[in-house]
Amino acid sequence: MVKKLMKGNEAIGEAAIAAGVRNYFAYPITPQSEVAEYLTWRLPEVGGTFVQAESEVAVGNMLFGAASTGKRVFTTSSSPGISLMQESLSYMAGAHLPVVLVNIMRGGPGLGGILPSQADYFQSVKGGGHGDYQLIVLAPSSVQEAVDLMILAFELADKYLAPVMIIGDGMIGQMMESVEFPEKYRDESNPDEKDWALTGAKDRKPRIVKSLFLNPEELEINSLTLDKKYREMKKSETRHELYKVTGDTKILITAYGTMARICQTVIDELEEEGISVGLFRPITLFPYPEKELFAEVIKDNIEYILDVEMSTGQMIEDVERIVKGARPIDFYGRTGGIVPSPNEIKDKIREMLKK
Amino acid sequence: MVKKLMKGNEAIGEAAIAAGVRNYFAYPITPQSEVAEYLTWRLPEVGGTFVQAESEVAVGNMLFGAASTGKRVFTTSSSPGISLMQESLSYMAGAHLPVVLVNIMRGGPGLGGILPSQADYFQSVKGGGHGDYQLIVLAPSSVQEAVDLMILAFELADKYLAPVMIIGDGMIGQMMESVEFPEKYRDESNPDEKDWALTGAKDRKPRIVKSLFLNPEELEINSLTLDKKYREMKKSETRHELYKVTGDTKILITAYGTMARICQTVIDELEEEGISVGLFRPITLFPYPEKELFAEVIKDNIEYILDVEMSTGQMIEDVERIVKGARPIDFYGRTGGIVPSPNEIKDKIREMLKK
Amino acid sequence: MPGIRIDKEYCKGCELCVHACPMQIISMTKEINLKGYFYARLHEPTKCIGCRICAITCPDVAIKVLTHGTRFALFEY
Amino acid sequence: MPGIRIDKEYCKGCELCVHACPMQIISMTKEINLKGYFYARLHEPTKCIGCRICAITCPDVAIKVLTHGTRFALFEY
Amino acid sequence: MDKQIEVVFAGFGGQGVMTAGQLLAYTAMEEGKQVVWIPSYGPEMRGGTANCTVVVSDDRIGSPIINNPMSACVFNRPSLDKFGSLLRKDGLLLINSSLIDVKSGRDDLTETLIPANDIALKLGNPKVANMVMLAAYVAATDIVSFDTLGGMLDKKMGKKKELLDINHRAFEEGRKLIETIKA
Amino acid sequence: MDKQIEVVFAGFGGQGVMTAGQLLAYTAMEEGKQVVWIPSYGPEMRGGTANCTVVVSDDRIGSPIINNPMSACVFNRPSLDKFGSLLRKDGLLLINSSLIDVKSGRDDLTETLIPANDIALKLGNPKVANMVMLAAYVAATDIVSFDTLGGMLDKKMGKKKELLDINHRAFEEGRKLIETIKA
Amino acid sequence: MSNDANIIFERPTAMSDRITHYCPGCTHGVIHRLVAESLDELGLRERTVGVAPVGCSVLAYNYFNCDFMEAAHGRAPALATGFKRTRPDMIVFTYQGDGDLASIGMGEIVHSANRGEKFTTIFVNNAIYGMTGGQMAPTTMPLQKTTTSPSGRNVELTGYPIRMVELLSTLKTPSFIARVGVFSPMHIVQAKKIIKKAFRLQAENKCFTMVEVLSTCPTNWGITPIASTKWVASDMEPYYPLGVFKDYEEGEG
Amino acid sequence: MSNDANIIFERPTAMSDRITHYCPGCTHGVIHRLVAESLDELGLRERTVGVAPVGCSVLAYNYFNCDFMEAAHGRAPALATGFKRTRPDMIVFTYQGDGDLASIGMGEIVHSANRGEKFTTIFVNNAIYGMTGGQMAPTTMPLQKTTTSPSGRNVELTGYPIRMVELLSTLKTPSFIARVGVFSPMHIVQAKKIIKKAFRLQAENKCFTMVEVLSTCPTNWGITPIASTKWVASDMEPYYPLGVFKDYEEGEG
Ligand SMILES: Cc1ncc(C[n+]2csc(CCOP(=O)(O)OP(=O)(O)O)c2C)c(N)n1
Ligand SMILES: Cc1ncc(C[n+]2csc(CCOP(=O)(O)OP(=O)(O)O)c2C)c(N)n1
Ligand code: SF4
Ligand code: SF4
Ligand code: SF4
Ligand code: SF4
Ligand code: SF4
Ligand code: SF4
Ligand SMILES: [Mg+2]
Ligand SMILES: [Mg+2]
Repeated sequence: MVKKLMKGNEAIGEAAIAAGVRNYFAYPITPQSEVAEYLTWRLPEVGGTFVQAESEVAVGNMLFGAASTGKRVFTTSSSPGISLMQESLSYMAGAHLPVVLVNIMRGGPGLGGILPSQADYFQSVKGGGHGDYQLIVLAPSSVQEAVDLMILAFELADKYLAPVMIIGDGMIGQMMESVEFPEKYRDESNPDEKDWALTGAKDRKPRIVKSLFLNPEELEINSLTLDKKYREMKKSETRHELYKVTGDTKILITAYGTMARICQTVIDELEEEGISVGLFRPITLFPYPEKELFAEVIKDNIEYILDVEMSTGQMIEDVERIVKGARPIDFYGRTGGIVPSPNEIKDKIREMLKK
Repeated sequence: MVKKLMKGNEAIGEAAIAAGVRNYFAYPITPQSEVAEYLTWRLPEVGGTFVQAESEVAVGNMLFGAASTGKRVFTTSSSPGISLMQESLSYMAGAHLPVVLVNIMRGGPGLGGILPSQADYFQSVKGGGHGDYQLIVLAPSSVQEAVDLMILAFELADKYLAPVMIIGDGMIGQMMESVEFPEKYRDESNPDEKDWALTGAKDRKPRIVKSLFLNPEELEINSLTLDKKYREMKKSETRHELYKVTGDTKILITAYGTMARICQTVIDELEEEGISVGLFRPITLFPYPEKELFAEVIKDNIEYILDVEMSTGQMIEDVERIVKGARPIDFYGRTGGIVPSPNEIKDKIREMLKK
Repeated sequence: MPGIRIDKEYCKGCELCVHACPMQIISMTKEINLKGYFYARLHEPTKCIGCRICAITCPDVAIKVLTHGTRFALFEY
Repeated sequence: MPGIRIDKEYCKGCELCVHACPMQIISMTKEINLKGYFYARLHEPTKCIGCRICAITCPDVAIKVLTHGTRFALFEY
Repeated sequence: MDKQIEVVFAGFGGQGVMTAGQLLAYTAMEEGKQVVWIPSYGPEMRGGTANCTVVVSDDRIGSPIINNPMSACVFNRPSLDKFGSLLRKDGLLLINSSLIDVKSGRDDLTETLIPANDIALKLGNPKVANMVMLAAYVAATDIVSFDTLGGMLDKKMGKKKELLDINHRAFEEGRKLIETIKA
Repeated sequence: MDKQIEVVFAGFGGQGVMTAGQLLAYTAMEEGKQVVWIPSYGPEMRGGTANCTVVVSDDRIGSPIINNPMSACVFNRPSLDKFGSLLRKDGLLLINSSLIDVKSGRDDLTETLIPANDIALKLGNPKVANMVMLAAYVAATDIVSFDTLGGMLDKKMGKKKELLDINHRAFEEGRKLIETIKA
Repeated sequence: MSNDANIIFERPTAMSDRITHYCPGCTHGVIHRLVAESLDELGLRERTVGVAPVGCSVLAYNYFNCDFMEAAHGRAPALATGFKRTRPDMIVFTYQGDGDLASIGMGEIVHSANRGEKFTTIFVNNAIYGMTGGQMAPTTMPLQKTTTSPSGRNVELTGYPIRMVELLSTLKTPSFIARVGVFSPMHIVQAKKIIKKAFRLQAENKCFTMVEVLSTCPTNWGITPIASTKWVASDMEPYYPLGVFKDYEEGEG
Repeated sequence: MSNDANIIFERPTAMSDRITHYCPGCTHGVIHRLVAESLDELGLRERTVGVAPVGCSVLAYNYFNCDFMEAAHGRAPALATGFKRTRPDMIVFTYQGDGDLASIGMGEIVHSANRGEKFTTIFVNNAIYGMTGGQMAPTTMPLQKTTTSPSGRNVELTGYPIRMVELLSTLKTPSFIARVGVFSPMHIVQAKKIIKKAFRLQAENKCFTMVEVLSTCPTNWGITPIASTKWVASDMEPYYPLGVFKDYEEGEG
């Protein structure tokens, strides 16, 4: 496998191609426009097409149509654009469609700014659209992981027939890092074998892809089917990473995405000062690695939890819920496009230790 | 004060007029279309106007413009329509605009059905749009309370310069109950005194209503200003109601809106059987009455919490977070437009008591 | 001899066929079908010219047109 | 005598005025302003007819036009 | 009267079931009761059927939606099919026998046949079948007094004297019918 | 070399700062280092300024955004103003003295004046000022070897022989300049 | 299909035998049949995907014998675009009401037409929001009473009805765009020809095709089915002239 | 404003004295000035509210001396509608780019125009998404290179450029709709007249008014400002003819 130095946005595009995607729909928005700029010329090389939609509302609904073919399809956008897809996301979840969406988050609320942010945790993890549904949410912390999670995203989408969202802050999209692509990856999913895909009612009954169930009993069954999937995901699909969590660790940091990388720098530097801090990095934000986090948290040596986010505090609600009062939880966050520096976090930790 | 028998949707419209509203923007959707049908003729009687927008996306943005005048304005919609307003909600929160929105929820996800549901708790309470913001969320359980909360909503919106959402299931909109309107209510808010309202740059510097802050320091300040408001709300604006919570109560039900009413029937009926069950009904879903709930929960006599929702379980995450493991929490929910009957809930409780 | 068959359970009693038939030979019954509609019937079967106009007009595709001769083509459809 | 004043800090060196001036009396300096642009200047002030064309053209409103006579109106604007 | 009574009015669109329910709700409110009126606005909306539920109670009303109501007035066959089976044990079922020629088939209900359309037709206006039925229901249950009901009719219908008259006569017929049966 | 080195290239759009940074990143990667290249894509985008940061490390790189970088190559005055003050204590600042006639005013930095545009102009193409600067930076820090750097240039620039030549010569000049200063 | 040579008119194969939920006399049913007949006659049913809108025809998928998707309100053209770009070998049509297409879905239809997406749109203009109980649509006639224009549409406040066919015909991208009626047998026959042509052009991979159909809503108009068809002829047709407005084949496209 | 009788051209009062963030030679600046001059000359500044779009002119509020709102991408006409309906005594204008108005904001502009909302839209068509780095817009010319049409806009796949003025002129609701250019002094003078008229009609509470302005984007077009103005004349104007397309005052509205 050759290593390439690639911009995150382009690597995301290339990863989709590696995963067998030939159809991409998007609307320009900073800081993710390079995905479209890359796939504009790259997709035709592999016989695919990119449609520049008129809006993100249209993108979400184009995805609905495209996914109904049974082929792998995806989009990329950034915070305000993702807000405009909420209705369609609810529709796709309700209709059991496998699609992948990437949110290269920027500062909000509103038009906000274009610099890195993690303020869309609530939106993506709790479901910004209406009704009882969830997205599978994955959070890469490097360009390489973005590539790996892209491929995983398509597999999970196909496995669970559910929309999967990858959220990364602007750094994930904008930075260049070295990446490897799986050379022999093959999309094992075959549209013709999908018993729900719309391939024409030839020698079979018509199929319908829909989220409408006017009969409440049927609608409840649909919601319970969804609920069952989510329970299954919670059992089988959680992913996380521990960094320097030892028997001495007093403070456990919870952080995801690029923020977790910055915390690694903090942990390394504090280690040199003799302060043992560990990191719990959820990779799946939904399903959240709940049992895994709880198991770490209740270890005797852990005294505090410190949740660090590029937001005013969103994931912390899940951490609080999971920790169930077992340990005190503190928070450090910066927002608006400001990336917390290792020094600020170290100061915060030193202050905690004084208490 | 005269009592009137009125349909919830119409009472909501009339309550807005009582609160001084003269401008309403909406798009038809079941089960809330009667608000527009009522205000279409009623507003002109008081010198106001209703604009039927081309879409809910437009509605959200019309509200942005209308609220910028400093006058009281509002809309009503239902689940899919609310999803389409997420971008504008994020913008209005970010720009500190006081607006009121009513969501008469229906079954979801997707097109779903049109019968009563409470599956938009996550969307409204956790913020369905992008970025660090919250809505104030109020949940009436009767037509009268819908009227009262409408008036409160406008006051809170003005006080905090923030969007307020009222969520009710389809029953709130569709049923007729007797209501009273405050006869002498006066909108004390004067647009000319609002130092942010756009009234023309005459003898003063231009004003700008915006959520854009390209400079990350400024954007962070805006987010922190928002955060401060939310903290203040959490301190001062929580509202809840207890029903038959006594020193004997073994099981505490958490439920909101019409669901809570049904639980009252359950509680009354079980009381006759000698089983003491109490109800904690949050009226503000954001800010959630956290301290108040926790205080009830940890009383010695409480053995279980039962969260009851017309959803597959959304508010329960907040309940779990707040209860912090202090008591076991069970859940009963129906979804898809099915309203749980008192009997089902009683069965659930009896089953819990067997354990 | 041409003729039509009205499936009464499909009929919703809209009367559009009654109005459309050039021979004015369709009328409404006084009976209701399962859905509660007074349905249409051909009251003078012998006069039917098999023009298909009633069938073309019916929003509920309740009418079938038959002929015992060759395929009729008063107009292209 | 008419004339123009170019505020060099507003000028972004786009050269549109240079191109537009009917008298061809504006040109670019070799100096840069604070923003790093080579700015425009009037190199033959005496020839200026005060037609305002340069000012009308300038996207950065960097140009003011003056006259010592009455208000000039070569064209309505 | 029970602490809480629920009744469903169900029929084709146009048979006036919503109005009948609302009039009952207004009347009960006038008599100081707690009331909830709720229409069905579900998937059955299209296709011409309509129904509403009225809950009348001395106390604050819990659930506004009643899965198994205590009583029903059914105006057409599909409504009988639906609510005949949903009624609570020992419930009351009033059947518009002008249009329905069967019964619920249950033996745990009180079933009464009301030829509402025939009576209305006799009165000269088929549209008042709903009022015949409403009066029969009121007479059968004493849920409200006929005085208040009549007064409410005057208040809500106002103006049109002629129409008022025939409605009042419909009340009279419905009431008489039940009294005959009771007697 | 330090365990981790960060350098910012900053100037007007069109001065080739992005390319210079990328070439350095490619080269360091070729030498087996961990690298991150990240452009500024912030509010300063419009108005002609541009900059990028390159982080080179032996280990896995933590934060890709560096608030206070260790070194900077500034190509114009606004960039000096911005990064002059952000640099870490004891940092390295290379100033394009062809366009900037001041220094940072700090006394805790190593500041070196590189008349990059003048040299490029002498070489016959003002566009290679970025390569002069890059070479000077590499020479000053030994962050990568000139061999790998030259090889990477050939690889990335490919085809155009002429252009390649002048770029190589720009490397040479930048390197010599630093050697003269060092010597 | 029955091989009985004696049957000269019957339910098309592309239509299911379910009884529709439409109100008596509502011409949605006629339009469904015309689409189904076209699919049958062109032999397209087995590779066709329909897109149902949000509106009275939300359940259209129950009445056709082909694959279907159910779109969000107004977004059927986006679904069709996504599907057709991914499976250009299939036939795709959207079936949309006037609220769906001309109000909330304005952006999607204009842009799909302008990109020249190769699907067919059947646009059912009944001058009202049928499904939600008769609110004003962008196509509601001046002075027409609806639940949100109870004293008649006031053009001073709400503007004039939008003519989608005329609006889309200004686009330079080649297309086939027409308006037909189903308010008399003669008009139905003509409508059939044009709808069939739209599908044929799609099958030949030519261009975007859209047929607007003037339809009725007896229920919300509050008049009988027959009075409804008369109102289309007397009030709607003069404002919404019938005809082919852009024809790819005649180079006007 | 200075009272010096000798000054025959200077910065209008309705414009702030901030240096804009626009690229050198970008005609956004000229258009800003024309709007500001119109407000000054009509005496409207003190009761005017502008609506900034999302696009290069996202910071327009910094450059005008009047109240402003910042809209979501494409939704400026909705904000303007909401504002103007609530305060009909004020003057409201939107300032929108081609991506903003003709792409994502298609629904909002068509419906605002059709409802006859009494505000003014300044529509800056530079045939590209400037702000986001030069992607294709709905108004991008055939074969024009952009970052999402690197080998030139392919009309087979993406359709032809949309002419908003022509499209909106099909609406029956009275309005004032025109297209102007700012690529030469003569055109600027003409543009000024038309923009001023649009504001006057609004001030007289007459109708919806929109002026499309052919503008430049030297940065993303990758050519000099002067070459840019020439390209507008040679390539854009023939496709986007200038003139008043609908004039309320001449009854064509
Ligand atoms: C986002 C959203 N908004 C509103 C609705 C409610 N709604 C359902 S159908 C409809 C209008 C239907 O009118 P039309 O498209 O004209 O179809 P018709 O019923 O007349 O055939 C509306 C507004 C919805 N389902 N989703
Ligand atoms: C919902 C949403 N989608 C996308 C964007 C990103 N965006 C910012 S400006 C812009 C396009 C601007 O182009 P145009 O309107 O033509 O204005 P110009 O910059 O050319 O003046 C886009 C797509 C956004 N901010 N919000
Ligand atoms: S086929 Fe023609 S003549 Fe026969 S019943 Fe039908 S319309 Fe009348
Ligand atoms: S047209 Fe059809 S539905 Fe209508 S009356 Fe005739 S047969 Fe019945
Ligand atoms: S006013 Fe006229 S003549 Fe004078 S510099 Fe300007 S353009 Fe040239
Ligand atoms: S037009 Fe204005 S900005 Fe351009 S060069 Fe002339 S003075 Fe400078
Ligand atoms: S409501 Fe109108 S459009 Fe809908 S089915 Fe009934 S008649 Fe047809
Ligand atoms: S990018 Fe284009 S439109 Fe934007 S300011 Fe620069 S030249 Fe003007
Ligand atoms: Mg319609
Ligand atoms: Mg543009």
